[in-house]
Amino acid sequence: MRYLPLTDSDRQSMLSAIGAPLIDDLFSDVPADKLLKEPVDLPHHQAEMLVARDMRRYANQNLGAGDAAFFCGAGAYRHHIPASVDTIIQRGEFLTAYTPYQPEIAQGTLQYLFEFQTQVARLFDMDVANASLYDGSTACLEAILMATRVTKRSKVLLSGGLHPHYRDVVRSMTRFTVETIICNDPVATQDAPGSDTDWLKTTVDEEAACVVVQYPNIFGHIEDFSQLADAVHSTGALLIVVVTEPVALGAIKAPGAMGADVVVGEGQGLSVGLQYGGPYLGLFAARKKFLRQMPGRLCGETVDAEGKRGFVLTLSTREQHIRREKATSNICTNSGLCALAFTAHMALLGEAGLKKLAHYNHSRAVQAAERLAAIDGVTLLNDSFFNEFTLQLAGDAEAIVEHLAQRSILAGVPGARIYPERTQLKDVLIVCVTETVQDEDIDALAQGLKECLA
Amino acid sequence: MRYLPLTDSDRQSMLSAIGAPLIDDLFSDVPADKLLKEPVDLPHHQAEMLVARDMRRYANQNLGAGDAAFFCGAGAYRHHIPASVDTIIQRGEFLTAYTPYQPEIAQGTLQYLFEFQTQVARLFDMDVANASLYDGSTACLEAILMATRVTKRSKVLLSGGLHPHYRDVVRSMTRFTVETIICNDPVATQDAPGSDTDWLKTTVDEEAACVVVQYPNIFGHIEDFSQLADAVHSTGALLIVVVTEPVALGAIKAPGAMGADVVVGEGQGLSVGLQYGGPYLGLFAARKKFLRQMPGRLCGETVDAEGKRGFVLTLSTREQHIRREKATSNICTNSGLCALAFTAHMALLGEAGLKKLAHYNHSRAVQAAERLAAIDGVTLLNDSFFNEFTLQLAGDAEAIVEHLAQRSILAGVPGARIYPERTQLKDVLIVCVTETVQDEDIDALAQGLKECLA
Amino acid sequence: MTELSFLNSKGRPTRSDEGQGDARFTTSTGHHGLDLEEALIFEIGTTETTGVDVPEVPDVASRLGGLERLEPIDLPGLSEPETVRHFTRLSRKNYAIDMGLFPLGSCTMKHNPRLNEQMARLPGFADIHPLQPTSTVPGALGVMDELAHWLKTLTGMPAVTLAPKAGAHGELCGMMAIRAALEAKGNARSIVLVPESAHGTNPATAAFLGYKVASIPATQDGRVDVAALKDKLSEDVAAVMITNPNTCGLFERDIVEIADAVHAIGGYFYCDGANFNAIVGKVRPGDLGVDAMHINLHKTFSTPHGGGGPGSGPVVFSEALAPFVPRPFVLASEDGLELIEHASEQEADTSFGRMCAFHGQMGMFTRALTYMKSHGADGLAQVAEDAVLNANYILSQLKDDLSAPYAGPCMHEVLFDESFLKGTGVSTLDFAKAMIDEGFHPMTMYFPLVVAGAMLVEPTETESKASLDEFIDALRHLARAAKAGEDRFKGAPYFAPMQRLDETQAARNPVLSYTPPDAAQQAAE
Amino acid sequence: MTELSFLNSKGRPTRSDEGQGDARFTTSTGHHGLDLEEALIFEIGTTETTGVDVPEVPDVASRLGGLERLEPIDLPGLSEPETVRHFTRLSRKNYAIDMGLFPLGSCTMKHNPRLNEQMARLPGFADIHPLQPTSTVPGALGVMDELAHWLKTLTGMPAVTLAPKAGAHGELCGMMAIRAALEAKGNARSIVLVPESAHGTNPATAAFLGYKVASIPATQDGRVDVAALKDKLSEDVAAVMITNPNTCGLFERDIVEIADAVHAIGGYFYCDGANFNAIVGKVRPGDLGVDAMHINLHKTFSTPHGGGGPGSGPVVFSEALAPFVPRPFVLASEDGLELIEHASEQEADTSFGRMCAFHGQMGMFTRALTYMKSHGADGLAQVAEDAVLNANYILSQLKDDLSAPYAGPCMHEVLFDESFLKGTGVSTLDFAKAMIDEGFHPMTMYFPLVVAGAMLVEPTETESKASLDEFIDALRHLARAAKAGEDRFKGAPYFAPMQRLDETQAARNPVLSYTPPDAAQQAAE
Ligand SMILES: Cc1ncc(COP(=O)(O)O)c(C=O)c1O
Ligand SMILES: Cc1ncc(COP(=O)(O)O)c(C=O)c1O
Repeated sequence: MRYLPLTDSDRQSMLSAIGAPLIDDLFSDVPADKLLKEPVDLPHHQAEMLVARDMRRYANQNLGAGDAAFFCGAGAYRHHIPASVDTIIQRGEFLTAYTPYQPEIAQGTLQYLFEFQTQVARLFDMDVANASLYDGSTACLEAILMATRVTKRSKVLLSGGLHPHYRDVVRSMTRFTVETIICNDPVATQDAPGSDTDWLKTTVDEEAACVVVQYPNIFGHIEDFSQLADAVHSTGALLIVVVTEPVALGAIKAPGAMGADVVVGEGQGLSVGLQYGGPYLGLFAARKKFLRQMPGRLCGETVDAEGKRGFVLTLSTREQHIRREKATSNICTNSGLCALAFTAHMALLGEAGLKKLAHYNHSRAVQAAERLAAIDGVTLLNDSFFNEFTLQLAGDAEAIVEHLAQRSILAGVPGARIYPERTQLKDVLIVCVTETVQDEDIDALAQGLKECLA
Repeated sequence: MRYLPLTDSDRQSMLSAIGAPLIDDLFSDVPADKLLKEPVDLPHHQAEMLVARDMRRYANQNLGAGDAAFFCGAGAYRHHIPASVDTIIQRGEFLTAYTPYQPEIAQGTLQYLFEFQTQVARLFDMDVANASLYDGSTACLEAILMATRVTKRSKVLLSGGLHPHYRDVVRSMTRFTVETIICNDPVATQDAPGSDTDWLKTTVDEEAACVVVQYPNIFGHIEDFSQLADAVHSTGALLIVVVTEPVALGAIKAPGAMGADVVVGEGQGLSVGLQYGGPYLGLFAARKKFLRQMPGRLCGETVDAEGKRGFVLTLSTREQHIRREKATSNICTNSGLCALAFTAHMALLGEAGLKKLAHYNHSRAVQAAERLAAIDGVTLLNDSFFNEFTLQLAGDAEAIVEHLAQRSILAGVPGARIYPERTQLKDVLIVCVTETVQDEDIDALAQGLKECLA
Repeated sequence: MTELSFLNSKGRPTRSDEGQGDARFTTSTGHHGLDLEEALIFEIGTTETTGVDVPEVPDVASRLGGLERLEPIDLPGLSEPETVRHFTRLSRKNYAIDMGLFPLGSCTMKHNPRLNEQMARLPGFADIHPLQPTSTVPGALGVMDELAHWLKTLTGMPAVTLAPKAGAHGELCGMMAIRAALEAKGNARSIVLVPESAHGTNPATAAFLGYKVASIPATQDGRVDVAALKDKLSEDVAAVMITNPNTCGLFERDIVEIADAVHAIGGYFYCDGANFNAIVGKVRPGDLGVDAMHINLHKTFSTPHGGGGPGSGPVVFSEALAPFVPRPFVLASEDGLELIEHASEQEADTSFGRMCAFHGQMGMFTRALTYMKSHGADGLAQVAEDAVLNANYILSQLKDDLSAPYAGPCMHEVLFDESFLKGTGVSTLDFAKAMIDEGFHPMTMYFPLVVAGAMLVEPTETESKASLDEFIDALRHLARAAKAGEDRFKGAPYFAPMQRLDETQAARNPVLSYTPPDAAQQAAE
Repeated sequence: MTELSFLNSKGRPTRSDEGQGDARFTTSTGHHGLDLEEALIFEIGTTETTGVDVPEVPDVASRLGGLERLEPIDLPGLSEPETVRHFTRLSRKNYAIDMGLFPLGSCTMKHNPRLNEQMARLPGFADIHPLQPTSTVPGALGVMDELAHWLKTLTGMPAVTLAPKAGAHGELCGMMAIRAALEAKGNARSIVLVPESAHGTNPATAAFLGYKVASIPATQDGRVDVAALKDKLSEDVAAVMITNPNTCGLFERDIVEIADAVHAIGGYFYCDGANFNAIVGKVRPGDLGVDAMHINLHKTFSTPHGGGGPGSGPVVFSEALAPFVPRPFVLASEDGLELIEHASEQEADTSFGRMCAFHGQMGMFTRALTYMKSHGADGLAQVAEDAVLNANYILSQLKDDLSAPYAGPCMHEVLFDESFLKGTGVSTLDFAKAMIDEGFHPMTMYFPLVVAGAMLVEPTETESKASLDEFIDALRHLARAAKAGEDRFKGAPYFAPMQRLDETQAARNPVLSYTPPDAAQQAAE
């Protein structure tokens, strides 16, 4: 076996050095009747070439975004990730390192984590960011749990614009521990501006630990929530803002500037791509006063014995390996490599690149939205949006999406896919237009919709 | 531009530090009328994503071997190259280093070159190997030129089994400097065993600098040339053996063991794959007595000022940068990275792996040959072969290959492709079967040939 | 700042002539040959620089609703050459498996095959969207289904979820299912029993779900004290969480008895499967009475998690817990594979719900499946055997120079304690740091908590005998040096890119993001 | 061997307490933190070990004609983990562009964009066979044709061949065409004129073709002495080979006059285009009277050539030489692109023939074209401007501390000589080695031959101003240290993985492949 360095004669000589006649003597603590006598019923080892063939066969069955006109978003965004980013994360010293528990020989990891935290904090306009969580949804959950710890309250209000999967994660994972989760109904139109916000403003009260909004929201709407923040703060609750598409923040106001207390997000779009949903990158940032209640690892600056600047994991007394059942979270392994990809991509973009990328996304989305809205049977439901908008179709959106997929047009995410229980969202389609969308893709989608709705 | 770190303000401040008002002041030595006033007529810079799209479009127009039933060889062999080999050559410290002229900070490169030389020498059973040349054909040319220098003779005999492209390279590149190049006719059948060898034996004389044979030869035949070696040596000439498929040497006798003086070869099959012909890897090994007449770089062992073992480029007095017009060759840049891939792959294989791989290739080729030879209208022309054999078809081989290619069967190399001038080779097909060929591929070829010949 | 000569032109300190012995003179750059210093992005980049070319922005009326971000973000950029160099230089300050033995107990730092990386990057895996029609991704469902089959077969368990994103997330998943099962029976109960040797995630997970954690002591021979455990069992105990092989590197001999006892009071047996590498292909947890167990694909199945992640923590379940698995999951039906994302309207919904935004760590599934297929059933058993053999070999060679609290045989990792250092003045930490000088990553230190100054050594099966011998020699040499009173421990490491870092300062005055020197100064004033 | 304590358990020497100052104690492994020693494959592998799984060999009657290789080959193998580690460790002993400034004059060590690597690895490029039907590879011909178009447009030349495998091979190609053209006119002539500043490949190439080389001196200002050149021109001169910009980093002001003079005697002007990076997009060699010029794709167009290759050396030709281009080449006809591999039976065959087995360095074509499209016409001109700007900036900042034999402006590289070291006892070599300690790769030394102790510095356009400033500071510091008599040059480098190597011993007693110690001993006896 190519991954096993021991030869049979090594094994023999090692066994005799140990004084064990047989390898199974080393398994003597296993109840004899439980030790398998022969390999389990699975295929035996295979040449690299043949394994690759098997796996390629699977891969070839899937319609990759690069082979389609591609408009899916709704929590996972397809951006072009520079080739050098992948090169960087494949450096063996990064790829095959562990959590930087030995800072003298882990400054590479530690420094990029420090850079990552700085980038995230600046992007969100927050004081401190952690070194990553699993994904946006679990970051959202952790933010809520932190709010319940900080406020010692047990009621949570969720905006109807929050990604329904995030909503579900929050509901599922708090069902045994948080008293009340109230979620507003999703509204795809922006006709009644602020109705969700108004509901949140009027519903928030002294029992609420936090209010959670998404920005841009699941339908692509963007709304100023400065006033909401005031209302929330006046009750002593925290305002948590979820950002599933951080590229937006190159174009629109930072959540921190509008009064958010905690900002969480999903960083996959800028780091590791689509990958059918994972691994992704949970972003978590907060005001400094919540520092000691934050979940996850933190990397901090210090000096070594010679006075040279260096970095270490710090404030670990919040964490499970020190605090055990009193920890702020049970998280251990996080998304380190994805954070590296994010850091490298953000370094490549810089402020100038990020802003241009964001504005390019927006302009392309506007072009596409106008083009599509002009089709008979298509109504644009957004007043404002970044790179994602929602269309009302004169027909079942899921069926249309399925139909167009057969023509290699991945038209977007139909309401029914994420809101199967809401028949009023059956005909809506959430369409995302990033920089990867070409004119010919928009043409194909417009043509396809036209035909489906004719 | 993403690859240019200078900002406009950097440029301004540097110009003023230099004291040049305008950038074109630095081009003042260029005749004013020759300095272009505007960019040449080519497209302007493009986003990475768009460049990738352009290049992918080209790539997608080609039928990759992985998407076909693939049987081409004739000087370029498709072997499975382990994923780790490519990882290794993409290490920035290897990929973006230069020729190891500063040994204190180039031991990584130097040590692998030393390992490479050792592997090549052992594989060929020769005393010394150099640090690579461009490809097998130029290695063959260099060997012949070395033979003329060593023997001070100017007549060269080429076997009819030598790859015709190698023959052409030798003919073209020696036309102004070597008096006589005699090349035997190619014979695809092995009916008259040794007829080519007999011709070489009888033709070699005291004027000949060298005799060049290929092993296995272009038609896949393998022949013992120990007796030829004796005959050649008795005239004072050198026997040069060309190996285009080094995997064979895991199964068949080493050229060195049969009396070769110089062994050259093509290493692409074990290192960098097909790549439509380049970059490839020229292998060059010889008996020690020719060391100071060898072309190309040599890496040698030494010690540093502390007595620690290390490696350096050595015997450079043979080379152009020291010896200029008296150099043994004009080569400078060689195939360093390809040599690294070869070294890493050979380290992975080891003797056990190489032998098994070679025997696997051979057995699969035998299976395929027998299967194909059973088809009406197909005759196997080889008695012995390694992983490549020649079929006589009852029809125009090039037309059949072209026809099968439309069905994604790359059936092999037809005689006419490499011997357009030889009508007697119009109906032969050179078929190569490596470990990458699956049963279903052989089925497809057998079926295809059957249909074409029906 | 009195000694300006130690600062280079950028104000970065260079190595002093004192301190580390290697500086016979001061370099002006602060670099030393191939040891290159590297400043922060925020110190070398500018907000005008970019390493990305974006096409010209079409001129259309903005629809940002008046929310344009006008304030500077203060995110400096680098050109591509600078970026590659920045991260290459940083990487060179890391130790990694690719460089040498990484004997971090409990972490299974094995070789990460590069084929897995290639496969995960095939566009058919890497470039598909979690919400594109499932009809367009049969291959993705196929991978998930085949991976599930391998995991179920290897563990002998009837059900599995792939959703959890790491081991701790898997624990959460397993314990959620347990709590859901108990609630379905009408009583969630309130206590979870956890051995004192357990990993911190176990008690943290139990607490996350609102359970009280009761600790179970270890016996003299490093196992769960079964009598003490039975003592604590009651109708209020929801579950026991036991790691097997445990964190002392030992197989819990009484595991079946424990499982039976827990089941007898109506509780569940959660097994922490972080150490599955020791028994994969040799023992099936399903045969031991386990109700739920997470598997760290990033340990046993070699998916890389550089710098702390990502992981992937599928959980296998017994029949009793299977109805409670989270969504989404892949269901094999007559029409092929189906992805179940939502509660069905027809059937009763027993799933405890959703754990993460999408379907789990697909990128890790492709890698792990590639790895499994490479090894096969035979190779995986060999993995376990070699892992165990390597650990026992180390134990046999070092038990006289170091001190092993528990007699062998051990499983895939071997535990030493600090008693061999008694009287030397050298601590476990010092000893570990001295290993860095010898070219090794230290072992896990001070964990598990059941022995004093624990040193938990897990070589994994991907080390050669030569590599183990070098490691053994070095540790033996260090142990003797410590006993001989050699002065190379307190200040260790001496040869690393940095000397020991001041962790107290880091925690006391947390600096968690970059502040430019003048801003920092202003803040201090 | 008296001092056995300096040998580790493998008999490899560890660093001594004397020697380099950094060893305050001896490590037992010979490793020092992240500086890891690594033995040869032949010392760590075994012939039974393999890192490759080959399927079982089917049992068929062998047809090897009785030529089975029965003797051991003696090729040790390594498992995959050991292989990855071996080469990772080795790589870490290298300096590279990815790590820092690599100012190797004449070598154009610029950033190698990783997009190029990705593109070259697309199966549609990487996995196609040179002899599969051309009807199945239109995209490959398309790349070759588009690359040819870019090269012709950038150089203003009507023809190009892509066949040559490196710069020197390109020279051979160009000179073959020249000789073929002359022979076609009936007289091959016998002399080629080459300036004394020329790269060694120039005279070596001329000699390869049987020409006598006559050297032309340089003027005081570092250019070809036109008068001397004209003196040497005769009907027996086949060609002049001139590098422009030349190897002193200067543009040959009289280039048109030289071309005219050569043409006037019926000779040809071969231009060595290794330094095309200085003028790409700014000047077209075709406007200067060039007849043939090679272009190093591995320099100007950024294809990586780690450790010394591979390169790629397309040659552009004037109308006069175009008929003689080697085969194969791509021809655009009405039916699309055609690959011409053989002499046509219809037309007269003027091509000088074939230079290599297949069609040239396809893997480099995809990379170079990717790079060209990335930069575009505008970006390439900016490349030249920034390359020239960077070199002149270095000249302006260092001319007072170092000594520049020729006044600026220079082109893309700047030449210093040893005169600033006069009386210091420090040689160009010492100075260069001291740069290693400061974290830089040395510049090209002792080339060109026209100045004493040459130091040829080529920063390339992919260095930032900050990087240049650090370099300038370091060189200034070193120059002052040398003048101040500081003792850090003769033994330099001190901080590299190795101290200076004994090149004399290497050449006197060449050991060019591994011999096991006992075999070596036997041989010595
Ligand atoms: C015994 C044990 N349990 C649980 C975990 C947690 O796994 P993860 O880090 O993947 O969340 C670990 C990992 O460190 C572990 O060693
Ligand atoms: C001026 C000059 N000419 C020719 C060459 C030869 O090019 P190559 O090394 O690609 O053969 C070089 C490369 O070092 C060079 O610098």
